[in-house]
Amino acid sequence: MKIFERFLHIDRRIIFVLIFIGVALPLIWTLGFNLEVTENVESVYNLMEELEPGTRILISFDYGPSTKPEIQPMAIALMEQAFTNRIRIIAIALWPMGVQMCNEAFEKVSAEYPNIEYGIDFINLGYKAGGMVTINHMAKDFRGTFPSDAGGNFIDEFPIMKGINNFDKLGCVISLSAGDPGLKQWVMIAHDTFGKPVGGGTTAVQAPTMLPYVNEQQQLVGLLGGLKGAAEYELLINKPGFATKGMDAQSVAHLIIILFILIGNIGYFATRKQKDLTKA
Amino acid sequence: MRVSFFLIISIFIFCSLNAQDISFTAQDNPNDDGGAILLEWTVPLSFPEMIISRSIDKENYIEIAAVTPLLKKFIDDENIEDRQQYFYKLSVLNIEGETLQSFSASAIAKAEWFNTDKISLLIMTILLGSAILYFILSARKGKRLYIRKISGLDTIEEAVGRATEMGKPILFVPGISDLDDMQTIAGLNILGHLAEKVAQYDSTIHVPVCRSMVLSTAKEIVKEAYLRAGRPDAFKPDSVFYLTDDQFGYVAGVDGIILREKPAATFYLGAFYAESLILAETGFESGAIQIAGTAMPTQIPFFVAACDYTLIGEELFAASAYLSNEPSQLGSLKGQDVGKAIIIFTLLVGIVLEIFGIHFLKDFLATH
Amino acid sequence: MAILMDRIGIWVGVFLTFAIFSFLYKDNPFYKIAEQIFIGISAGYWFIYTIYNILMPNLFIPVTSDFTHNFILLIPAFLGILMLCRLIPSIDWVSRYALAVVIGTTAGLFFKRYLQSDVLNQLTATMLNPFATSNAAQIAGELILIIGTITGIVYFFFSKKHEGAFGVTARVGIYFLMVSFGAAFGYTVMARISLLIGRLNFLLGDWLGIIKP
Amino acid sequence: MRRQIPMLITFLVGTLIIVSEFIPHKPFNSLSTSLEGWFLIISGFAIILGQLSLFKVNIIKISRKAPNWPYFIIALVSFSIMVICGILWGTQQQPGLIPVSDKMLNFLGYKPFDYIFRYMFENLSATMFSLLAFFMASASYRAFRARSPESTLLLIAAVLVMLGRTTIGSTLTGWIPNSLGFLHLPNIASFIMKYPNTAGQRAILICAGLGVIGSSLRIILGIERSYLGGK
Repeated sequence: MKIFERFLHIDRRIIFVLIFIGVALPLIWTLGFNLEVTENVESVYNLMEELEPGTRILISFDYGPSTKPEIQPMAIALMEQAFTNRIRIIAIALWPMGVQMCNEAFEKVSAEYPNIEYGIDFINLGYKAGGMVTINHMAKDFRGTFPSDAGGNFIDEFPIMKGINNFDKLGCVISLSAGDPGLKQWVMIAHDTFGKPVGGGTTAVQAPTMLPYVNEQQQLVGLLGGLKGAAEYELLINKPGFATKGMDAQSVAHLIIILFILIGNIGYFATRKQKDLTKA
Repeated sequence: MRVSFFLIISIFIFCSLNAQDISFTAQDNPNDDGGAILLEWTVPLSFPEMIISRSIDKENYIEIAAVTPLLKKFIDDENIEDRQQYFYKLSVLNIEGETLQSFSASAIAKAEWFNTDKISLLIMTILLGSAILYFILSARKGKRLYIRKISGLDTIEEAVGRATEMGKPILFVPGISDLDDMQTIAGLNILGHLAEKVAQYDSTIHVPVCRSMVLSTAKEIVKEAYLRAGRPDAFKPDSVFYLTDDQFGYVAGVDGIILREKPAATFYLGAFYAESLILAETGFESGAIQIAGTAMPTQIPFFVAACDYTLIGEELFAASAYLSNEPSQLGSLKGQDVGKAIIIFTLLVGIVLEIFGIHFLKDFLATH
Repeated sequence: MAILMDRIGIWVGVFLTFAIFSFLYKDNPFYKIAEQIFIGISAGYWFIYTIYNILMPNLFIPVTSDFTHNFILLIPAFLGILMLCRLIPSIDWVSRYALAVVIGTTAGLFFKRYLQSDVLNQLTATMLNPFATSNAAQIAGELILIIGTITGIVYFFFSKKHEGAFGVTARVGIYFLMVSFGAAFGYTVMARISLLIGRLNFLLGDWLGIIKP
Repeated sequence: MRRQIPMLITFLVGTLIIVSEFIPHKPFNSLSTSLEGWFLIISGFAIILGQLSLFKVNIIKISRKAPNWPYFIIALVSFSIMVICGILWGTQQQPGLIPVSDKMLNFLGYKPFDYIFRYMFENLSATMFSLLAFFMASASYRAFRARSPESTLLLIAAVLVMLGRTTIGSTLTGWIPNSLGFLHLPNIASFIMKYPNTAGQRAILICAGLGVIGSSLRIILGIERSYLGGK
């Protein structure tokens, strides 16, 4: 019975080391498990595919470096898809760090698309505070919320901004979000008030709470949830990247954690039975 | 070769113009504050390109946008004056950019006094608003409103009793948000009740906080509780203390307290973020009775799995109303319950109607 | 030169990464230093971006370049300065005027948006005819969705004792809540592991060059 | 004066915002639109307030020699460096007071502000949150026990989702024939997410939504005043 007692008291540092190794090794030697695309991810992909070339979409970067590993791959994949299909991107940020995240994604993607021009196919309008209230404001007076781009140049100077006074002329709205303000606020304003299709990606923490919005009213068209969502999207656009590479490590780490949950519970039940017996 | 190709295409398009239903309409953009005209068209998808132009005198047309058949509509909101008639022309171009045919329409923009899309929202606003207000007012007039006992609250007395027996302290963590979060306020309301029990049993309580505003309020609440218990002399001002504003710094501090003091019971009531699992784990390891409550949906799982009792979501507010007995909180809760009853009833009716293929109720409520 | 500075930057990043990881062993001065640098840089970043992306384009530039059309913006500017008065304890109450505008706007908008999106639209999204398809899994699923939503709401009903048939309904409701908490738990595990994958990608890729970053 | 006027402002502003939803006609919609624009500017000042009070609190801690006070100097210094770099040379898109020389750009690769952000801040921030992966693992092992029917259900759902939402799920159950496709772990996980999870989350969403409606109403009508603070 001593072994079960020991099951209950494994030093946490052992778990820390195992998790570290369990994530590191599959990054070095990939195992190549296969990946299946789920419905919610495909919906976002189809939303983007069905847009006509030249359509302008709004992508909101509502995250920062703390959740970059989960969301940046989505941003890169979406940008690649947009530029391949000649969809034009108006980027904004409701988190101040989102401006930099957007810059980094654009730097990475635009290197492969030399004919993409800032101000015509892409613009970064920078950060605005105020969350839901500000979204509501830009839906009624876009130029009032964004008189200039992130560098302080007036938006009238850029062809991509021609005629954008509200959300009417946008093909859809995509929010890449790690919390509040983020996707929930976009659903509430852009779709539920102004009727624009809204798609998005969130961290896996947020994903379960966002799922009630994915329904037949399409409050949310589709949802990329965490690294798995990003990996599925990479598969759809046929450009495996960071997310795909991370999936093996993710699987191994999950297995380790499940194993420890099992060990903990076996120890718990075995020792509890023991205690019950001694009591009797 | 090319010329003849274009010729064939042009003839084809021209024929299809006459052969199919083509419409182009202009009207005031509905339910807005004026300044916009809605243009709609149905044309064959084979049309390569179309131009919309606008005029106020039917003669000098200015091009305003290039559109495609798939777009189906366009809202013109550039420099539109209300009560002025505007004339629009939709010109179909061939691949070489020559106009094949054009359609005209005209409209006047105006502002509306009521947004007809929002009738269902208005009805719900009135229904719920008046239910909540009615119960707040009747609670204020002294009407007793019944709130069911929240099961986790029974353990407060038990936990304090156990702590006294063991001679160990009680730990209360009010979350990491400031006073502008209703969850913090609900947590502090429960703290008042808990501190009163602690004073009665002559036990000790530690309340580490991470916001200066919370510090002063929590101190005040604990002091008052000791006063209510008739033992103001036993109140120790440093039982409520500030650690740090930083999330992880705060957690490290609270962890240290749990490991050093080995409290008999720990209470986590308020707004929690990622630190919830670290706190719950440390408390679990130390063997304390753990009672938690938060409305953060992402953090509830950790508390449920590691704590003895968890107040889930709205239960936290209900517990606060139950203990504080404040009419506005009780009345609001009761009004919200009426809202829940209305929703369950409407939902059941709606499902039955849907099964019988009647979509009226759903369509009426679903407009936006 | 830029390559050298890139290497130096990566080494600094590695040092900071390990300084924070050292917290796993126990709290120590390296962690505390890294933590304070983090707090300081973060605050500085917010400060600069708020000025460059909000106060300059939406306030200073419109007011200074075209005063006659934008003088109305002096009202929010005044309210904003009242907000800053919180820093001076003797007159911190004036910040309540600004706070009142902020709270009033938020409360008004929250009222109508939560009613629309989280109450009305969730209600209509559950108005389903589960028997519309012939797919057994979907029928079962939609029935579960309807029962789960209703019993879940019943669990949060506070003005009636949980006993009898009502109690059983609430009991079923809590089981549904538990399944969704379990799902949320699984997703959170996934999220946190992903962040560690990101870190190891930096250490093994950018720093050590063992894998392609 | 100190409480009544703010309460009146909250009432007027909140009512205007709600009414403008139903009456788009002038002046309601235009007034609420300008109010939302003002909100952005006031929020900007509120952020500045947050950073300045952090500065103030740290200075107080240092001057009173609070425990660990030398560390707070580090926070102040990094804050100041970031602000000075931002004002002098600007950020990636935004020019600062002094034009950035090519020499500096060639040397650093970025402007100083962006250099600090990319190499220091990104690593700090990402590592801070990746710590949670370790805590998550150890908490799962040490604290998550199937003690009651509720927590058992929670654990089973969690394990199924953890298996189903990674590649391991499809590998483990890939051998099951298609006729029993619903037993594939990814399908089980999808089913849990789509139906029971959505049901539970939706119940929470509706009840929490009603809670927000109740508290907004109380705030607008001046019944709930805790946001005004004491005094």
